[in-house]
Amino acid sequence: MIHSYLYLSIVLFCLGIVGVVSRRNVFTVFMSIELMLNAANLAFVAFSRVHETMDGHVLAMMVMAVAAAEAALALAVVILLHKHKSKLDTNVFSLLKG
Amino acid sequence: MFEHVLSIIIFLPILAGLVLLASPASRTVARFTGLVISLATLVLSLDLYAGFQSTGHLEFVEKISWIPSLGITYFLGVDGISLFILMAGSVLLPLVYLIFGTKEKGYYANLLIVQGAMAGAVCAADMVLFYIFWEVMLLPVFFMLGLYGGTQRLPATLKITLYTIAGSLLMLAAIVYLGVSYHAQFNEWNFAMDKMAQLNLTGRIAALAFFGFMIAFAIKIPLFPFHTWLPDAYTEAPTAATFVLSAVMAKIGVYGVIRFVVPVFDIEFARFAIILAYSGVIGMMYCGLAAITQKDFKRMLAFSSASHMGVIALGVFCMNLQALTGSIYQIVAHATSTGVLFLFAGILEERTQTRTIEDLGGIAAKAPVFALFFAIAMLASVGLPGTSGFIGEFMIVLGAVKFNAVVGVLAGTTLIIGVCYMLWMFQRVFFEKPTVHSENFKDLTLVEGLAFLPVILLIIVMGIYPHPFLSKITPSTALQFTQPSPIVAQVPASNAQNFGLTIEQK
Amino acid sequence: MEQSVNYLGLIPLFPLMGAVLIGLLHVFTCNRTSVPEKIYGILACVGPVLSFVMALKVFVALKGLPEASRFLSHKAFTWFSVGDLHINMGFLADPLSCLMILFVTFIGSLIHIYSIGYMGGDKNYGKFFAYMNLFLGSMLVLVLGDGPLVMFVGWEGVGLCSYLLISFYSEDRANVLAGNKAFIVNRVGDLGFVLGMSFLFWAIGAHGFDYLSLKAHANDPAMTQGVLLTVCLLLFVGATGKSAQIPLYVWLPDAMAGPTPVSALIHAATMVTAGVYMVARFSFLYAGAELAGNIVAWVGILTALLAAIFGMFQEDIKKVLAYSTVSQLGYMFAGVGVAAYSAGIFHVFTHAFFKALLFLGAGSVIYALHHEQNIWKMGGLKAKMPKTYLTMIIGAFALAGCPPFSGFFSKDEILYSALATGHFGIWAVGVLVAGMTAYYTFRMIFVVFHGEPRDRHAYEHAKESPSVMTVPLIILAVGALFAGFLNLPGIFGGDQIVSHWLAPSLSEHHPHASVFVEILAIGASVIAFAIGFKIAYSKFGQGAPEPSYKGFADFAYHKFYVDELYDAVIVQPYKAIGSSIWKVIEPNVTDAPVKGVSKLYMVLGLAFKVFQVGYVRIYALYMVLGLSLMSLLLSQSFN
Amino acid sequence: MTNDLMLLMPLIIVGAGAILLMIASTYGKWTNELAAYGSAGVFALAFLVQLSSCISGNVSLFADAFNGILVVSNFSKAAGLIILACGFFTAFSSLSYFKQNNFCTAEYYSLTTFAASGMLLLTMAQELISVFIALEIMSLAIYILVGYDRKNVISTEAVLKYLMLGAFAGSFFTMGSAFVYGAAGSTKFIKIGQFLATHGMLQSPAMIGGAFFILVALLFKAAAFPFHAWVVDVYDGASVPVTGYMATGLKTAIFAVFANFLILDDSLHKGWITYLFYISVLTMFVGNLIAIGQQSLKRMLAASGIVHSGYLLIALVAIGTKDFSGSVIAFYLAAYAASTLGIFTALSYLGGAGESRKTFDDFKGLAQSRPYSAAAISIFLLSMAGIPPTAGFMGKFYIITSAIDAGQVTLAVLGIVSSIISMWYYLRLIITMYFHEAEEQFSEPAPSSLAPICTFVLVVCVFAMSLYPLAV
Repeated sequence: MIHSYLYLSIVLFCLGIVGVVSRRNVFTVFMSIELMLNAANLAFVAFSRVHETMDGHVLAMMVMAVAAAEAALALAVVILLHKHKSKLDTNVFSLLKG
Repeated sequence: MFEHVLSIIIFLPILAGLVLLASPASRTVARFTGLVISLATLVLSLDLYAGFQSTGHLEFVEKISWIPSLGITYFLGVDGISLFILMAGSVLLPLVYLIFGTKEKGYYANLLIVQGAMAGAVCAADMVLFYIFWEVMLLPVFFMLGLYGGTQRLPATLKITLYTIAGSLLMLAAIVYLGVSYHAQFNEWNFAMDKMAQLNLTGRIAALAFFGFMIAFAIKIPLFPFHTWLPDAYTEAPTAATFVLSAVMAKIGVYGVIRFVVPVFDIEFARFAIILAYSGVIGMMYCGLAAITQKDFKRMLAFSSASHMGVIALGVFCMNLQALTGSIYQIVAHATSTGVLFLFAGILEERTQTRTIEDLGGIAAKAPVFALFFAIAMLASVGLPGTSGFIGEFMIVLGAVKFNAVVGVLAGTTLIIGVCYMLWMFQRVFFEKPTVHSENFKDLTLVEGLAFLPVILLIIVMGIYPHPFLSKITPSTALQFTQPSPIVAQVPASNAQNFGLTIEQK
Repeated sequence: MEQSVNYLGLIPLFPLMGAVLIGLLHVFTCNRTSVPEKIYGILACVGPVLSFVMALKVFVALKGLPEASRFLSHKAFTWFSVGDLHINMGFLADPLSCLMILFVTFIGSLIHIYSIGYMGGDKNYGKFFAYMNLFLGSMLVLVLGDGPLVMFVGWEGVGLCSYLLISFYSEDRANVLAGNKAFIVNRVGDLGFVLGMSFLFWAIGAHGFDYLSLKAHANDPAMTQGVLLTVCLLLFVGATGKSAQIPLYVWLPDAMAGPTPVSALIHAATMVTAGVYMVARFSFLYAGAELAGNIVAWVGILTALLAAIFGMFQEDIKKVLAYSTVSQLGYMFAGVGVAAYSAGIFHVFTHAFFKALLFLGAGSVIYALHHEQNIWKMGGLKAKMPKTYLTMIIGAFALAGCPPFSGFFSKDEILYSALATGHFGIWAVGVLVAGMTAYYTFRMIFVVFHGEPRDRHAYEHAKESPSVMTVPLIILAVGALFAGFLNLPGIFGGDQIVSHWLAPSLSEHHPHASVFVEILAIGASVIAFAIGFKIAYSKFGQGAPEPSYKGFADFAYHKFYVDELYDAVIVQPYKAIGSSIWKVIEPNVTDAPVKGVSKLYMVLGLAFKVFQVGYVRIYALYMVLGLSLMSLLLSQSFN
Repeated sequence: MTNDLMLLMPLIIVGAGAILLMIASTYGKWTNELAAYGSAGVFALAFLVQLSSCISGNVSLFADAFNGILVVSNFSKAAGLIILACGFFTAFSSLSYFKQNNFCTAEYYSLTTFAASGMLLLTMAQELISVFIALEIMSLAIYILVGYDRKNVISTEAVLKYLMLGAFAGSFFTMGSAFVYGAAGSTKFIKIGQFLATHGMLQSPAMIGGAFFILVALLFKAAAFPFHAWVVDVYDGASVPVTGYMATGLKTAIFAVFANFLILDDSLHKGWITYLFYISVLTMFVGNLIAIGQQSLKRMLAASGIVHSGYLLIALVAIGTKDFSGSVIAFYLAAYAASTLGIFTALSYLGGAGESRKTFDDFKGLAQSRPYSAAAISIFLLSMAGIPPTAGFMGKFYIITSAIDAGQVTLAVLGIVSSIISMWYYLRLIITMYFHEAEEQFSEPAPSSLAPICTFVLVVCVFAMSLYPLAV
């Protein structure tokens, strides 16, 4: 029973990774990252079910909070990027290299 | 005279140099300070020399705990081996301030620092302390070479610095290895040199550590084939730096071999001695041959210096008392002869504005005193009896013959090779007819003459009456062979198989 | 056995101090005020004369001692001492060294006096005498030094002086090159000497490295035949360098570039005989090594032959004498080679007189003709300079070995010993060379002094040299005439004084051959002389035009192109190797790894810039790739 | 409990200070200078408190606070000292930096303080989620600081890269901690340690995977190969003082927590030792090779930062076998921090308006016009290169000693080799400063005398640490 939860979370996590690597739109990338975090949350909750303690739930809450903060910052960055290049393609932002 | 005379000899020049660098002193002030400090150091080291008991063990010991957690101590001391390198430095360096009066502030300051650092490297009896001074020694040379060198200075600077540091970092690994294995064997942290002889090191890692040391020292000496930095560096460096490099710093490489490699890695050393000896001999011949065709007398002297260092190193690798003592004596002799020759080359360059041998000639007629001094130094460097050069060279050849007949014969050829290029250069520069560059060559001024006189006299005295000097060296060198090690045992074997000799072994 | 005295050290010290004194005086005055030559002259002659007096004192002292224990030693100080190696700066006067110092100081003094006249007006007058004194000092160290190492000091010292004096007229490159050649060739010999000493030391040196200790242990078990032979041959290499034997004789003829007194003193009378002296010194070794002795003898006699051939075709008066010197040295080595040490030394002794005489005579001729040295520009000088002529005739007879001149007895002694010890080959060649010697000597005399003057102008201005130069000639002539009687062999009713005098310091046993052998030897050499003289007289007696050399003569005139050969085989390759090392090998082989590494390093540096593409996705990709790689390894390692 | 509060006092001071600064910055009268001094004051105060608690030293080694979520050890104290010092010097260097670059607002300083509080929390955190939170507190503040120059597309790009990759790594951390939690049933280090002690690591795949993910996240923050690519760009894009702050404080905190995590249990350490071995080697060499090719000074320093992470990883490989290794890491971090901060402080007032001077060539002949600054920079470079008698040498010496002592001879030798390679680009700057003729006179006066003073204080630190290495 527990395993299916775990499989799901892992699948989500991998989807997130693929998204980060493959997509060029900043939004999509950040969404994939959120996806990964949520996969982690799912795992937490599932494990807390296994251990029959509430710790997992608490931890998941905390992660969500942090994720929200991160998302807020991400949005700010997105706005900045749009100001500069009016594009959200990550490949546009490759001035720093070499 | 003082409680901590060694510390004073080491740190007085260093501090003075740093103060000079930090202060906006004028060049005359800098020169004067340098002169005073170096003379003070000279007085101190003469006092040291007078007070030296020649027990063979470390004297004037100073030992203060520094990093107890690793047993690293501030541990100084001199014995017969280090004493003479120390003396060579203190005796020769004042010359520079007397002779070259028109250099930058940094020039003199760096000289002071390097003098102190070299004294430290020679006196240090703790490996970490030694390593620190060993590295510090290089920095002033780096700056002198880069700031006041010739036109091609930058590549030369990079080459010598990277080359030397590469070597010394390998040595650092070896030093740490020694400390750790001491900790493993005796269950206490210690980095004191004299303790390391008790280690019994075997196996691959020990051999690696041996090479870590050997490469570092081979680069510093420099030993064939690690000499390639030398010609450029010696040629491009300002005279004082070349002088310091050839007269003292190279010797500290040999000193290192005697201090670390011979007593600690006796097994590896005995195993590789023959290869090292050959590399010394080959280096001697190789550089000697290269010297004969040089157009630039500074470069020629550079090669000749390398060639002589090959012989000196050979003396260490021969693993018998005569050769070892000979090479230490030769260290001083070479410092006084070749070092002084480099100074003379600097004077020549300053007064004729050329370094090309073909541009010069007939100086003997113009400047008899200069020619006389130069000739004496030159004869010492070709090892003429009656000069300091002969005693060491003879003892090294003698020891080499005992060590291995072939090596001995090859080592003997230094008699011929040396004389070839030296006479050739002397003929072109001092004999024949004056050229445009040399026709109004000024002889040494009174100050210069008086500055050089003691060294020239030293060359002759050390040639005619070396006994008092040797009697200070011998006890320490003898100790190198008293400790139980296979070194002495296997000499006659190698000798017998190479030549039909049976020599009674004491 | 040996008796210690404290004045031996003074003998070399006098000239050395003179050298230092004169040298400093010269160095500090030469560019400002010029010191009057008189002062230099007097200063220069004081040293040699004083040491001559001391030498006499030594002689008397030795005479006073009983035959077997004629050894005076003087340990000045411990030179150096490391482990077994104890070297004293010690001096030893035994009959051998006593004889040497006697004639060295005597002839040395004479030549100094002569030089006062000869060098007159030279701007480096002071320098010359400084060098000459230095030379005499070193020579005395060489002779008196107790032990090979102390001898080596003098050995190298004389080499240095000869270098300095050959390149005395240093403006001219040729002279300096001749000097370099002399020094370098000598160094080749010295290498042999040093190595020989080393082997000797490791064999028996631990008991003390002076002659008497070495002699005492010469038969130790440590002294195997192998070692003995090695040592003897290596030392002989040294001797060939110093005494101009095959293959190292090439420097001596060039050495004539120096002033004539130098040629007389250094390159005829004293220094070049050092090798012979050394072999005699180590007679206790050579006596044990038959083979080494034979090699020495054969090298010597062949050198004698070769030099005689060259001598017959030279046109420079000094070159003729130079080759005759080489040839005579060959005789001496033949003598010591066949273990007739006293004969060899005796020839050294007589040769010193007549060869110095001939050189100084030649010098006086050259002086008279304003430094003309080509004999084909001379002629008929007999009338102009009688003193020189007479003295040189005496010298010539002595050199040619005509009885009863000194040369005859000494040379005959050698040939006789060769014959008596059964070296017929050596004897035969020796006789042949004797004839050639007579020929080229009188060729020179006749061409220079007889017949018609070839160069009128020079002839007109020629005049007899001042008495400061002729008096030494006369004194030497007397020596050349009578020195031979000091060692009159039994057959002439003498008892060989010199041989008996030398006996204690040499380990030789006189061969006892039949009277017939002795007659044979004497007869042969006399006949050889007669023939040589006859040919010379018939060809050049009434003066002759300069012959044109062809065929073998031309080959000999060019000295068999030996110099060219050496140049091609040794010198040029040496230079080539040198230049190739620092032009080709250094940058491309020894330094290549260093260069390569630094190159590699720059290339890699630029290569890695490429990976920093700047696309954030790619960076994420790197992470993922690394991650997956690691997890792959993880799965590998955990199961 | 009071004892716990005393131990946490520095953290509390910094946190409160940050909040106060934030509030204060809303007032117009509160100028940047005041903010700078304020933050500096906060750091100084916290530093002194920390120092006093270090010296009094009467605390038990593992004094729990908040039942084991936070643990204060000597190691964490030392790391805290370093972090606070970094914050202090950063405040002054920023002050002089913003004399020439005008995109500063007062919040800047509160953000540095927030970041510092995160770092401090990180050094003490002994529980995965609090580690995560501390990490985020630190990172979020740093993100903002990196992108602080809003007008500048470069810095915006930098923040994009940093944020994106950082969040990416962060998610790995959470996933990892989830698995570890799953395996060990708790996220407290003590519990995890007990679990490992009883079961060992290899037994539960969840533990392996979790630990692996956590390791990845930490390696990312520590800029180890292959997670190093962002460092160069981000350091380049960020403004000089921020870069310095990141290079020193952040790295210190990360390695502190890294060490704390690795010494949980021997089996854990043993399990990852081979990976750490290869990663550290690769990190050193890749970093060196990147550094060789660089023209810009900041990028070179960033790359050399990667190399130094490699050295620290050596120490981590050799950790645990001796208690003495913890002090090795701390000492090396201190030495590295001193020299790096020194350089960045010097750059902050030498960089010129709008960071006009960034490449090597811009600093030609600095020695003629600014001899003392040039000397200081050379000393810092030599310290980074590990040339005695600087702190850098001692640090390197300790690391090599501990490595060889732990039997990692190969690793030690490779470390030596890499530091030979690194000599080249450190010397290169010295050569440019000293041996080339000046192309421009660095004529503009130092905007504030504080930064130079800080530089020289740091020079003194570099030497003092090498002479009295027992300070750690």
